[in-house]
Amino acid sequence: MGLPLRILRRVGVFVASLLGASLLIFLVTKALPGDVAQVILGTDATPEAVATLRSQLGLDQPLAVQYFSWLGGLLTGDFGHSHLSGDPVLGLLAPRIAVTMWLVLIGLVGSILLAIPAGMIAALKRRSWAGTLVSVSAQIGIAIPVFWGGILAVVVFAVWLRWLPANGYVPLLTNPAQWALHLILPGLTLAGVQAAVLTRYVRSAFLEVLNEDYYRTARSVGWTPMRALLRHGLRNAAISLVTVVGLQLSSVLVGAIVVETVFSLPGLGSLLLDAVAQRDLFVVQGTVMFLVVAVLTISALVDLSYLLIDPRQRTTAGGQR
Amino acid sequence: MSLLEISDLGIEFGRRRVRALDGISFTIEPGQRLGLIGESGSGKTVTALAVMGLLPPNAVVSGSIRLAGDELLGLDEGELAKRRGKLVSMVFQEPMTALDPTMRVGRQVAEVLRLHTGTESGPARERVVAMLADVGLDDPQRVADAFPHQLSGGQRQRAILAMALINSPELVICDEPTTALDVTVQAMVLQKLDQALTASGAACLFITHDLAVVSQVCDQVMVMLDGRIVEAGSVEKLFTNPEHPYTRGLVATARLDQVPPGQRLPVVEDFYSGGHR
Amino acid sequence: MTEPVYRAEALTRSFTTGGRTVRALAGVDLELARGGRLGIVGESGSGKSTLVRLLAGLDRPTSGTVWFEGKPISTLPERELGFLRASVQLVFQDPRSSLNPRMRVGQIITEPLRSKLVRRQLPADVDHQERLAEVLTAVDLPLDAADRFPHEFSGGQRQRIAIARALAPKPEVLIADEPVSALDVSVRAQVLNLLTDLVASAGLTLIVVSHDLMVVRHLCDQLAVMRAGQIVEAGPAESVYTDPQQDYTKALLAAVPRIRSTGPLTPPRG
Amino acid sequence: MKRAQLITGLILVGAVIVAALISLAWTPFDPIRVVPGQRLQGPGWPHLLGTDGFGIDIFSRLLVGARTTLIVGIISVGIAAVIGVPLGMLAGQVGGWLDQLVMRVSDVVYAFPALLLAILLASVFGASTLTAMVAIGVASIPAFARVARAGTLQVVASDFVLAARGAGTSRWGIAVRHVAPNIAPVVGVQASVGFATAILAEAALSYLGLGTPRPTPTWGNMLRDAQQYLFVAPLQAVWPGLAIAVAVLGFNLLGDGLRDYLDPRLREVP
Amino acid sequence: SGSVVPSPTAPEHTLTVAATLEPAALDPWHNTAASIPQVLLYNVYETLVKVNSEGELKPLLAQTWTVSTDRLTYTFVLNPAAKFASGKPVDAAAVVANIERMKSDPKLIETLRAQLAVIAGAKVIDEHQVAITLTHPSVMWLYDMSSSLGMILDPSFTGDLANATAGSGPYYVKAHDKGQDIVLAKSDSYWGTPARYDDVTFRYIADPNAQNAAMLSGDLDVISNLQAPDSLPQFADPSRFTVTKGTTNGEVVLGLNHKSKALANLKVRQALTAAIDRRALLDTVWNGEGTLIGSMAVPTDPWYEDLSGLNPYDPAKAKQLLAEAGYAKGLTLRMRVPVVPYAVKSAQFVASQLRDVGVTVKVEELDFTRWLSEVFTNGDYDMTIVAHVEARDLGKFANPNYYWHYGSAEFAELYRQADEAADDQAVAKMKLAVRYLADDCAAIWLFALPNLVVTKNTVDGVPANATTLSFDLTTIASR
Ligand SMILES: Nc1ncnc2c1ncn2[C@@H]1O[C@H](COP(=O)(O)OP(=O)(O)OP(=O)(O)O)[C@@H](O)[C@H]1O
Ligand SMILES: Nc1ncnc2c1ncn2[C@@H]1O[C@H](COP(=O)(O)OP(=O)(O)OP(=O)(O)O)[C@@H](O)[C@H]1O
Ligand SMILES: [Mg+2]
Ligand SMILES: [Mg+2]
Ligand code: NI
Repeated sequence: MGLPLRILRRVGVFVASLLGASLLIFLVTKALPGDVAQVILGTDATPEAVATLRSQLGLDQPLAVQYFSWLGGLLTGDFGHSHLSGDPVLGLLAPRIAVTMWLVLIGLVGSILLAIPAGMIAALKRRSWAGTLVSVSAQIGIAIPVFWGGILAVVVFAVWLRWLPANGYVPLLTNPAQWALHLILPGLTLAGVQAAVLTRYVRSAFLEVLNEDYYRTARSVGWTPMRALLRHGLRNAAISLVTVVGLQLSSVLVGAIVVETVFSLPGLGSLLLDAVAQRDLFVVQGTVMFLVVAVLTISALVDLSYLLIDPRQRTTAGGQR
Repeated sequence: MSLLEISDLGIEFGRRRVRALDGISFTIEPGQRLGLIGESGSGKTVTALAVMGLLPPNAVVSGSIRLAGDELLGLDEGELAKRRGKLVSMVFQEPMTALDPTMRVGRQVAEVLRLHTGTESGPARERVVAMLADVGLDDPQRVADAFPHQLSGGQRQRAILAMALINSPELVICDEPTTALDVTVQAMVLQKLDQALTASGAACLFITHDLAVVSQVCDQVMVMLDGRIVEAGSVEKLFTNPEHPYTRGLVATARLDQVPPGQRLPVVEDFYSGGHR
Repeated sequence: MTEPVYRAEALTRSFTTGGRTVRALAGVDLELARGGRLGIVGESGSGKSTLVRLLAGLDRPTSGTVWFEGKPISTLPERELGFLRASVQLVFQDPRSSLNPRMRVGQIITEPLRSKLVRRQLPADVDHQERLAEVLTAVDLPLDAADRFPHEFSGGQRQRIAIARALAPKPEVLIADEPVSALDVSVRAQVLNLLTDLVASAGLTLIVVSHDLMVVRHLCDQLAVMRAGQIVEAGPAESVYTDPQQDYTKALLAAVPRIRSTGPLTPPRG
Repeated sequence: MKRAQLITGLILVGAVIVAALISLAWTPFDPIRVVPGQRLQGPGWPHLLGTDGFGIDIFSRLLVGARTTLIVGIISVGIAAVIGVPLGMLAGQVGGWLDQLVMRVSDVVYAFPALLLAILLASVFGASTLTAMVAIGVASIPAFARVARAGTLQVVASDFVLAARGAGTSRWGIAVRHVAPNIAPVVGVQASVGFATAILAEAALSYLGLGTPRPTPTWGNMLRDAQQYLFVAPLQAVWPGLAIAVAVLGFNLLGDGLRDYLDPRLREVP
Repeated sequence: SGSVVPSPTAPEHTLTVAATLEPAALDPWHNTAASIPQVLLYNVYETLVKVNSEGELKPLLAQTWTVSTDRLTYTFVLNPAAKFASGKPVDAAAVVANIERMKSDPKLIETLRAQLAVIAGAKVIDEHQVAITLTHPSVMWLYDMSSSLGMILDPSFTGDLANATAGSGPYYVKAHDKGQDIVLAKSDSYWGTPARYDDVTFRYIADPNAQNAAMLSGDLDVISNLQAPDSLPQFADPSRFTVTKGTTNGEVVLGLNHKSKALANLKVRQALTAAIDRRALLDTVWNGEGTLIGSMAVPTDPWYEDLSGLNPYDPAKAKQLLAEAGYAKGLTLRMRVPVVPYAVKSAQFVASQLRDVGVTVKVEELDFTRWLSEVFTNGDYDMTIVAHVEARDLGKFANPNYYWHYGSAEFAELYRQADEAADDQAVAKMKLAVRYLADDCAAIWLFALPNLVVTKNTVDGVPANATTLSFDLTTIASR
C-alpha cells in the first residue's frame, strides 16, 4: 500500500475515533445527575423559569438532535457557554491550554531526557551496582504516587529550602522568569514520575537490542558496547519507545491533572475538576473532548512518525521477513 | 608463528558452571581454512565467540587464546574492540537479523571501514561499492542504498560478508553462514566466500554442521562433540577414513545419496552411542 | 481406474497483506493415487506450504478446486470436513512449535481422537489409552512419555511425538511439511527411517514437502518441482532426479552440496 | 537477579494479602471509632504506629486499608480482564473487521485516561469505591485486550494450532485448549501490573476526593488526610505512603519477575 | 502572583492574599457565592453603613442616619466627599437608583430579593439626604444594608464587572484571571483615606495545605482564613508570621431534617445532641480553635449568650432518651455532607459517637453543587453539616420551607416580635428566640468557625473578627 494511502487510512481511523469519543463523552455527561437548568438558576428558581431555560438550552430536544447540534458546534469552534459565568467554553479553555501544554511538554520531554540515559545504564550495566541502582530507583519511583512526590517536592524545595514557589502560575508573557520558576517543581515532579515508568521500558527495549544479532554484528566489527548501543540501538529502541511514549501520553495527561491540583495551577485539569464539582456541563464536555482530541491526535501523529523512524514501514514493499 | 593459537580453552556458564567447552586446543596458520563441525550444542559458536571476545559476561573462560601473537584473554574491551573487524571478523548465521534494520546497508559497511581506518566518507563509499561488487552483488550501488529489508537473504549475507572482509582481516570466522539460505543461494554464497578468501588470503574458521558444505570450503576439519575436539585432520582423511566412531556415524548419515531410496539409512547410534543425547 | 485420493485443478491462492497482493499459488494441477508417495520440492517461497495447506483443507483457494476421494473439499464448511480430518494428518517442520508447550504428550497425541469433527468419523469403541500406547510404540517412544511435557524431549523425539499424533486417528494420508529440516543431521536419519517404516507398514499415502532433494528422493516415488507458485516439473522421482528436464530442476540439483571426496564409504559397523 | 525480583515481589504482595486477611478477623483497635483524647500519638505501645487525627490506631487502619486496596485491585483488574481478554482473543482469532472494530474502540477508550473516566463517573454516580473500581477497570480494558490479542495472534500463527485444526479441533476447542493456556502467563503479568496501576489510581482518586468516602480506611484517603499534619506529625503521611509504595512495588516486581521468568529470550541475555 | 525573593525595601506596595473559593463571576446581584463580597464589599463597593470588627454599625457613605418613631423611615445623610471612581458623586439619586434597579431586576438572586422585600420605597430628600421607608419595623434590615444588599454601584456604569471601576471604594477590580486570582488596584481618586497598597491580589488556592505551603515558602502575605487549624503550629515562628484569631459569623450547624420521622421527635433530637461531645469534637476536628455555641448566634452578635452548656454530653442519657422515643433497638440515619474540611471531619466524628449510642450513621460526601441540589433544594437527607456564614441568620429557622423544614410557629412568632421590636427590647427578645431554638434542639450547633488569619509579620491591622463576608482591606497596612 502506498504511503499516501496509509496516511489517508490513518486519518480515517482518527476521524472515526473522534466520533466515537465524542459520542461517549456526550452520553456520559448526559447522565450527570441534577437538572442543568435547575443548577444554573439556583435553588430558589420557579419551575416555569427552569422549563424556559431548558428549552432555551435545547435540553428538551431528542438526544440525537442535542448530540448533533453539539457536534456541529464543536466543528465550528462553538463549545457552548459556561452556565456559571456565561463565558464561552473555548474562552475558558484557551488560557488554560497553555498551562497544561507546558506541563505535559516538560513532563514528556523531561521524562524522555531522564529515562533514555537511565534506561541505557540500567540495561548495559545491569550486572553492576550502577545498573541495579538505576533499576531499583525506577521501581521505587513508579511506586510513589504522583501527588505524594509533588507534596514532598513542595516541602523540600519550597517550604524548607525556599528556593522555589510552592504553587501558582505566572503566564510566560507576563514574566518569563517567574513563569519558569513556577513550572520547575510541577514539571520535575511529573517528569520524574514518568521517567521512572519510561526507564523500565527503555531498559527492556535496550535489553532487546542487546539480544539482537545486529548488535552482536556491530560489536564484532569493533564498536565498543556503549557506542554500538548508541549507533545501532538508539534508533531501533526508538521504534518501540515511540509506541510507549504515545501510550504514555494519556498517563502524562492524568499526571498533569493531579499535578495541577497539587500545585494549584490554572490548567485544564483544575478547570475540569471545578467544572465537574459545579456541574458546569458544557465546560465538562468541552474540556474532556479537548483532552481526548489531543490524545487521539498525538497518538495518530505517533503512528505516522513510525514511517519516519522505521524504514521497513516506509517503502511500498511490505518487507520480506 | 601461528595466526591463532588456542590452548586448553575451557568455558563455563553461569553460577552453576555448566561446562560448554572442555579444554580444546588448535591452531590456525595464516591463510589456512579450518572447518569446525559438530551437532547442535556441541560448542561451535561458543568457540567462535571466545575468539571474538564476545562471550556473555556470565561465561568463565580459562586457557589461552593468542591471536597474531597477543594473548586475548584478559585484554580490556578497548583493546579487543580495536582488533574486531580489523584483525579478525565474523559472519553470523542469520542474515535476516544480523543487519541494523534502520540503517542503509552501504552506510553500515562504510562505518566498519571508517571506524578502523578513518577513511573519509567519499572514498569510503567507493571502497564499499567495490567490496559489494567483490562479493558478487550485481548492482552494488543499489544494494548500498537499500535498507536490509529490501534485500533477499542471499544479498544480505553477502553484504555481511563484505562487512567482514572490507578491512582485509587476517582471520574470518564464519558461523554457519549458509544454514538459513536456500540450496541455490547457498551454493552461490559459498562460491563467493571461496573467491573472496582466496583473493584476500585471509585465514578462515568455518563452522557448520553440514559435512558437504565444509568439504567445499575447507582443507582441514575438526569434529566437536560435547565441548571437546574428538578428531581433526584433512577433509580427505576424515571422509575416507574417520577414526572416532562418532565421526564415522556423522559421515555415514550425511551420505543420503549413497543409500537407495526407501532403504534404511544408517544412523549415528549405529556407530557411537556414548555421551550425547 | 480407481478414483485418485487427491485431485486438484487450477489452484490459485493469493495473499493480501498491507495492500500488497502475493500470488503464492498460480494455477496448480495435481493428482495422487492411493498409496502414492509424492514429494514436493522448490526454493523458499515457491508455494509448497501453501499447496499443502490447501490439500489438508486448512486454507481455502482463491480459485480452483481440490477433490479428496472424489469430494470437493474447497467449498465445504469447516464442520463438514470431519471425514477429511479423520483421514488426512499432518506433520510440521519445527517440532518445537508444532506441539503445544502446555499440554502433556498424552493429551497432544489423543487430541485428534477427542476432537468433535474426527470423533464422529471413528468407530465408537476407540479406546484412547489403548491407541495412545499403540502409536507411542509405533514411533518407538516409552509409554511413560505420555505424562510428560514436550519440552522434556529432544528435537528428534518431539518430531516422533508429532508423528504419533498424526497416526492416532489411523489416517489414510500423511502430509509432512519439511519434517526433518529443523533436525540435526544425526537425528534426521532416525526420523526418515521411521517415516519409511510407517508408510510401508500402514500403507499410507504420503505427501512430503522439502527443499532437500535427497530427502524427497529417499521417501517418495513421485516428484513435483515448484517455482513461483507453479509446478514446473513432475514425474517419477527417480527419472526427475537422474534426468531433469527443466533448467530450474537442474540448477536445484546442481546446487545440492556434495561431499568433495571420492573414496569408498566406510561400511556400517553394528 | 531475575529470581530476586520475583521473590521480592512475592514477599511484598504476600505481606499485603496477609494483612488484608488478618484484618478480616481481627484488628488491634477499632479502625473507625474516634477517641478524642488520643490524637496524633507517636509510634509506641499499644499503638504500634501511633494514632491519627481522630485518635484512631493507624496500624489497624492500615490493615483494613490493605483489604480495600486488594478489593479495588481485584475488582478493577477483574473487570478489565473479564471483558478485555475475551475481546482480545476474539479479535485475534476471528480477525478481519471484528479485529479492526475491537481495536479501534479500544483505542478510543485508551484515549480516555482512567482518571478522566473516573472523574466523569464519579460526578455521575458520586464518589465511591465502586465508581473508582469501575472507572479503573473500564480504562484498563484496552490494555488487557491488546495483550490478549497479541498473545492470541502469536499462538494462532503457531504450528501447533495448525496441527490442532488439522486434527479437527473446533475454534472453541482451540480457544480453550490452546490459546487460553498459552496466553495465561502474559495475562497474568498484565494483571499484576494492572494491580499496581489500580492501587496508584485509587490513591490519586482519593487525593482528588473522588475515591472511597470516609470513614472506610483506604491508604489513599489516609494519605490525603495526613497532609494537614505534615509538619505536626509527619509520620502520619509516611505509613500509608509506605504501604502504597510497598504494594505497588510488590505487584510491579511480581509482574516484571514473571515476565522475565517466562520469557526465555530475556533469561539468556548475553 | 507573589514573588519568590521579596524585595528588601519596606514597606511593600503589593499584597497577596490567599483565599479558598474563587467566584465564577464578579456580579453579586446575580451570583450567590460568598466569595464575591469577600473581595468586593467595602474594598470596591461601599455601603451606607458598615459593621466593624466588633459587630457595631458604623458610618461609611452615610455620615449619620436617623430613624422615625414608628421605626419605618430611615433618613441617611451622605458624606458629601463621597464619589465614584468615575468622579461622579455618590448622591441621594445614586442610592435610590440602586434600590430601584434591584427591585426591578427579575433575575436578582433570591437572598437579596428577600432582604429587599422589607423596603417599601426610597426617595431623594436633597442631594445628600435620602429617606428609605420599610413595610414593617425590622432590626435586621440595617445590618443587611451593610452587606451585599447595600453595595452602591455607579448608576452610570455600563461596562464589564470583571474589570470594574464602578464602585466608590479604595480599590477597583483590575483583572480576574480565571482559575488563579483577582487583582484589585488602588483607586487614585478615592474620596477617603487612600488605599495602603497599589495592588492587592486575591489568590485562589482551594487546598488548605497548598495555601500553607505557599505561605511558608514566602509566596503569600496573608491567608485570609486558615482552613486547616491543625497546621497552626507551622506558623508559630513570630519572626516570620503573625496569627490573628477571632470569630466569624459561621455557625457549623448539624442540620436535622424535621421531615424525617425520627427527627421530628424532640426526644431523638435531644438524644443526638447529648450523644455528641462537642468540646472533644472541636478539639479533634478544628484543633480546639473556634467557639462552642449552643444556638444560632455567634459572639459578635449583640444577642449572643453562651448556651453551649445547655444540653451537655451524656451518652447514657442519650441512650435512655432514644429508648424512650422507641429506638432502643437502634436507628439508622443518612448524613449527607458537602466536601469541605470542617463538614467531612465533623461527620466522621459524629458518626463514630452516634454509633456508641446505637445510632447508625451512613455518611455520604457530596460536592457542593450536588449538595445544593439534593440536600438544600430537594431536602433528600436526614442529617447534614454545613456552616452558615451569613451574619445574623437565625431568621432562617423561621422559614418552614428552608431545608431543615423546621416548622415551629412559636419560634417564627418569637423571631418576628424580636425583629420588629424597639431597639431597647430587640436584644432581649432575640435572646429569647435564640434560646428557644436551643431548647427545642432545632439543630445541633457544633461550633462557630474561628477567624484565623495568618500574615507575614510585616503586615499589620488585620481585624480580629470577620463580622461580614468582606475581607476588609481598609485597615490592613504593612509595617
Ligand atoms: N549464554 C549461555 N549461557 C549458558 N549456556 C550457554 C550459553 N551459550 C551457549 N551455552 C551452552 O553452551 C553449549 C554450546 O553452545 P553453542 O552455541 O556453542 O553450540 P553450537 O555448537 O554452536 O550449536 P548450534 O549448531 O545449535 O549453533 C550449549 O550446551 C549451550 O547450551
Ligand atoms: N499467511 C500468509 N500471508 C501472506 N503471505 C503468505 C502467507 N503464507 C504464505 N505467504 C506467501 O506466499 C508465498 C509462498 O509461501 P509458502 O509458505 O507456501 O512457501 P514455501 O514454498 O513453503 O517456502 P519455505 O520453503 O520457505 O517454507 C510466499 O511469498 C509467502 O510470503
Ligand atoms: Mg551455533
Ligand atoms: Mg514452507
Ligand atoms: Ni508567585
